Amino acid sequence: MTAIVHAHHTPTLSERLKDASAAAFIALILGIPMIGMTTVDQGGFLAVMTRWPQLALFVGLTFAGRILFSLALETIKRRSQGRKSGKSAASAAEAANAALKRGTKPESVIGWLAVGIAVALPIFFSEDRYIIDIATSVLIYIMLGWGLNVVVGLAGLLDLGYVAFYAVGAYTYALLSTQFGWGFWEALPVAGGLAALFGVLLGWPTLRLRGDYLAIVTLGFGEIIRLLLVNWTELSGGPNGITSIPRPSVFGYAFLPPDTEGSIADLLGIEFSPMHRLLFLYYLILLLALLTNLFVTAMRRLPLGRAWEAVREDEIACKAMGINVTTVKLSAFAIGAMLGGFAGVFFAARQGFISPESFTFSESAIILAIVVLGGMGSQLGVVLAALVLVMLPELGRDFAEYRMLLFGFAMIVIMVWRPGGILANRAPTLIHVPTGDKA
Amino acid sequence: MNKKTLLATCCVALMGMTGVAHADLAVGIAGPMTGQYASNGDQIRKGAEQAVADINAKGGVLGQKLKLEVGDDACDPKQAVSVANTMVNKKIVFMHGHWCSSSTIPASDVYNESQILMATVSTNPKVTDRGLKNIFRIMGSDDQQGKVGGDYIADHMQGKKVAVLDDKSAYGKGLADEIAKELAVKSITPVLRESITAGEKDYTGIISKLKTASVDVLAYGGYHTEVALLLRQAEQADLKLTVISGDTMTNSELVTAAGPAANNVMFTFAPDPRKNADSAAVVKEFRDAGVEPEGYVLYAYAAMQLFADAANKAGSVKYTDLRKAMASNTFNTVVGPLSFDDKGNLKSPGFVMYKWQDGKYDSVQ
Amino acid sequence: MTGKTLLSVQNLTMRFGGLTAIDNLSLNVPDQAITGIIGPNGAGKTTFFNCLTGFYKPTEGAVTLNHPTKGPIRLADLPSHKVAQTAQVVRTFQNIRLFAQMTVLENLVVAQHNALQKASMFSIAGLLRLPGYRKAADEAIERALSWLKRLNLMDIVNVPAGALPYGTQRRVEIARALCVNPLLLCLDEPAAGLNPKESAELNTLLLHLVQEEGVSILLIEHDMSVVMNVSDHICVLNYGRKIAEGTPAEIRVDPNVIKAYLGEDEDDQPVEKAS
Amino acid sequence: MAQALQQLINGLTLGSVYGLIAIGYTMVYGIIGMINFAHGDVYMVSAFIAVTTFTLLAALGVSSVPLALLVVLVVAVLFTSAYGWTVERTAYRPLRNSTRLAPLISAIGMSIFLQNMVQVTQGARVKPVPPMLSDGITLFTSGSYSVRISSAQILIIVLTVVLMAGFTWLITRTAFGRQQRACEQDRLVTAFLGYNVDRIISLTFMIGAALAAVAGVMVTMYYGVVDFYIGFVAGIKAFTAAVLGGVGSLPGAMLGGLIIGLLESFWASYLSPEYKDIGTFVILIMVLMFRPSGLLGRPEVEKV
Repeated sequence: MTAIVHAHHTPTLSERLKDASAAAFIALILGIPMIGMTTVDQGGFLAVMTRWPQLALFVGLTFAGRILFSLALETIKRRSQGRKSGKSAASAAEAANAALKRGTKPESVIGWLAVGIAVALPIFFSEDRYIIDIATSVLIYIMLGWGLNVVVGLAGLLDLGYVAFYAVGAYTYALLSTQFGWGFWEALPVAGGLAALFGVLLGWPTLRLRGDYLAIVTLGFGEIIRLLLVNWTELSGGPNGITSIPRPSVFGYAFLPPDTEGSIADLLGIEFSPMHRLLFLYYLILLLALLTNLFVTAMRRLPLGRAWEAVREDEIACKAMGINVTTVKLSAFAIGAMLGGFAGVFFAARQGFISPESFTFSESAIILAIVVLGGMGSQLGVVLAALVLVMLPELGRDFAEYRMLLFGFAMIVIMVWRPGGILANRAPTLIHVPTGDKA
Repeated sequence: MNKKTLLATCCVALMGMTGVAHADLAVGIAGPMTGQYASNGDQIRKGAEQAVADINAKGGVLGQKLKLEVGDDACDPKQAVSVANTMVNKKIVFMHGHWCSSSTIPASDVYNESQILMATVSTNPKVTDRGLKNIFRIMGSDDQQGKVGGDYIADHMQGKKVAVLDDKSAYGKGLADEIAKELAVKSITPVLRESITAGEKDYTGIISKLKTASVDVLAYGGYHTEVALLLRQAEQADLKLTVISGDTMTNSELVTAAGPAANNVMFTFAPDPRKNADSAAVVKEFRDAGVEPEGYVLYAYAAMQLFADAANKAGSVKYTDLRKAMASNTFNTVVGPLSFDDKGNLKSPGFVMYKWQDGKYDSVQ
Repeated sequence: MTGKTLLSVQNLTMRFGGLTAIDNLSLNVPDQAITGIIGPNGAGKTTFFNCLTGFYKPTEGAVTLNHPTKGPIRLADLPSHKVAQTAQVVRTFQNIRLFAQMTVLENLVVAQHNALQKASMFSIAGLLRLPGYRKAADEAIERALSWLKRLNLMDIVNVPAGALPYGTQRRVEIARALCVNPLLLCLDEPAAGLNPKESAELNTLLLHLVQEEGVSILLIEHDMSVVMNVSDHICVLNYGRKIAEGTPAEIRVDPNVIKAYLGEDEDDQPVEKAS
Repeated sequence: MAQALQQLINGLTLGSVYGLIAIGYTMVYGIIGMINFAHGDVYMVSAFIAVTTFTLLAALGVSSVPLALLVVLVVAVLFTSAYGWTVERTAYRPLRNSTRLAPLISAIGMSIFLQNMVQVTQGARVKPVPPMLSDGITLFTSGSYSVRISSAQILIIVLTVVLMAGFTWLITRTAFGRQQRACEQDRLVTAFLGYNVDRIISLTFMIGAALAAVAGVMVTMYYGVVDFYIGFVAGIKAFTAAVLGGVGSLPGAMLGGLIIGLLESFWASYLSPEYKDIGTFVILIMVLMFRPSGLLGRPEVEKV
């Protein structure tokens, strides 16, 4: 096969400058009303405040950035041209075999390493509430990411209302525990089941819709659930949420101050410390997250899991193979919803307080971003993305304001750069190793 | 491998951040520093900063300098809980906040657990009704506020048609319920009792309802943004409304947004502490610094004074000592003398009716 | 050839708004034989397949499959996945629809989904790794490998299907269709993109399938070397109508077919403008 | 009865605004087959531009309301078009031949980006502008209830009608309109015919943004309060309007907008002001389920 080499034009310096000037000009236009000017309240009336230096900085950065970007693009193009070769069965097979040799080894090594670090973390930071809190948050997002990954990453269904199932789980536990005195472990399966039921209820009529329509319907569903929670005050407490949700207990023993009935500190005869509960919560979510991971990984290797991926790849071909696409999608939706529900139960139990504000569209967007940025379908990618996205704002306090801004920016850049996500390489679920020379 | 290094770096960075030993005494404030109600948060911050500076200038508390930690909950209950956790981690010994009742209620559970004393201006009765021992309210509560509002309507607006509206927030609904309760006592039946969803822009539907019922007086529990929108849309629909509301209407953004219609807003608020003889020096100090000590500025100042006095009286900043001192003494502050009952409510709260007039509010009789 | 009719199409009509893609088509497809469907572009061949396999609901007419064990099945009443699952009518696509990111082996195992899903008891037996499921899974792999071996595709078993060259993808798609255990295999231009050697191999394979495996084949093809060499029976479509039917030898000399292919009157056809 | 008439007027006003935004969704969907999720936020940006310009004009001492409105409209349309252009150029064009989900996710990213950009640069607080055009005409009085249409409402409705007429002319009678429609039918053929498809798509985004800018200015003037979150809600509702009318159909977008506006108005005053948004979302789901091609749209045939 002959490789086709496109004649490649390298832009001259003046062309580059012209291009960068154009970009800077657009930056100026866009920047004038947003960066250049703002309005401030002067106690009864507004006044315009100008920020020309910031605008100049922004335009300058755009100019420089554009030049650097085009240079970088040039280098990447030149390099990839060297690698580009004809596509033939032999070369494809070679590439695949090479990939097999490299294998999934490094990924699984990193995975085990991550588990090790996660288990050992509290040993080093057993007195640091802050670290344990952050780590718990990261794990909640990882679990949500893994749940949504079933729907978006594996089955390829864009769900913009995932947070609804998270909310269903959280409110189910909150109501069952505060109204009927249910414990965490009794409520967990019920809440998961209820979330799955909601998934089926939403999915049944809507899953035959095309991808982007489905996205909008799920978004609408997410908003309906949130609006119901805001407005149905009798059930949900409205915008004020539900307070004093009991924390999870261990075999009926709770993490309560000493001399309270059922205090685990009394039972074990150790000194009470609020940290014990935090550590317990941390290990609980770690356990839930790991179980989620095991479950999803196992599902992927089963017929149903493979059908999810097949539906993502080509629905029409699936139908031609006799696969009932609706059932397959519905199962992905229900299982994703159930995992979201479990995460919701934990969230409610950990916070001790929930309100509709925790279940807005931006929460859905964050979970989606974790799945998409990590690489759709990649379990490790989710971990990576959750770590980065939750830790970023914590590392620099002043950064927090810009977190969502960077979020949006990263979503665009990563989509443009790698439409499949960062860790986009898919590990096969089946590998045939020939026995003997030619089997 | 990359990830491992990243993680290690993160861990080291975090250790560095939290490992700093606090030689100073950390005290916290929390409220909406950003978001819709940021100007109220700003008042709290200015008041507390000035108070801490003044206390430190006099040698601090028990020989230690105060260090102010500021938390931003944007009036969002979810953020309030995470702010509370952060504050606990910063080992604060006293918290002034939060501002919104819906933030204070969930956050107080966290402070209570970690045994941190709070002084709040949140007015919802539930704030102090839940049996928490660590919370003191340095302002009246909505039942008292609602009574003043209801009485005012009964006494000064006889024969007018009244509607009671709220925004479903803990504060808004609480206040509206209390006003309605007081109206019932005075055997006035509101022609309409409704809720709206805060954050929306189009309230023409509810305005239309008010108009159909020929409402003259709107008793509203909620925040200033919605009041501004309601007033504007009422004006466009040619409906003349007088709004009776609560302490949240002290925000001057109400005037910016509602324009001249803001002159129809009356609200209950604690007696203006700027008029106290005791506060003259502090008020002057604020004005010299270019800050008008309106709204919650002096309350934040008073909260810090309260803490300093209580710590000095107890001779310690330990929770149990501090609590005992606070519960059993009367403190002279810039908002007047403060003393608390068993629940942590102010013993002698007062509310006065105010009215906006051309960009300023003043008390009415 | 058994002489029996496997599939009978009666007065099939498919309209899209004002456009009639298939016009009153009647056709009998013999059992255990290869039936070629030819015709110029836009003659309605692929639409015919879509009506057959449940992707389109025909406007009028009936399509009946005489299943050897299940009796007559009306295909137009079935949703597309049931056509493959129950009636065992399996198709390939003109523009190749493989599961691009999945490996060739995975593609072939997915094709056996229904049997495997039953064996895994809706994933429960699968999650518990019960022996019954493991046996079924191993058998599915064996079956896939045996077809790959037959089609000489063993060296690309673990390659993602999307990374393969066009001609290879065609063969993988046929192998995948065979894994569904078809009674009637509908191939939409299987020789497109194949080189002459591959084309010849395809001929051998098709004949083998009919003679050894008892599969019947419905074949849309432009490559006359394939159609004329393997078909037992040919049906020619033009503008949605059947214009000729018969053995390859008969078709070769049919004046209607020659006219349609040389396109005597096609010059006058107005090119449809975007409206 | 009087109340119904009043709500009809209020609903028409609201519906006009939704319709103007919905056109942006429908045009973009027609031409590149994607949901421009960031469109609602482009509208929100325009509202902020309007607030700044209003404030600036007031500071410069422009007291004539019609003049101020005209200037604000022109400024907002110009700057907002630039935003529309940039959104397409940076977030969508590189993904034009990608999978269906990639541009949608990129669009969500753009929406988050714009929302937070405004939050960071303009602040999270609501921005008020002083009331203007709040006088009006009392149509008739029944009992104590006077049905009234304010000058702002008249302006919104009239301006929408004029814009719709102009826009219909643009699409049906001009060279650009023909190219635009050709592009909707078949992008490849249009390119073969020698038209610059990229330019046509860019212009489509700019026109959509310009109409959203008009809506943004009108809303700023009508409600007088603007915050960074208005784009999300208005965007969803306008999108619902576009779907209801039939995505790709311009009269459908307007019709859908009016229906949603009226529905919301009547729902708020007769059923419950709290659940009116749920009403909108339920309609959205119902329409997509039972009539995905909308009221005026053409049904789509699945290509196999």
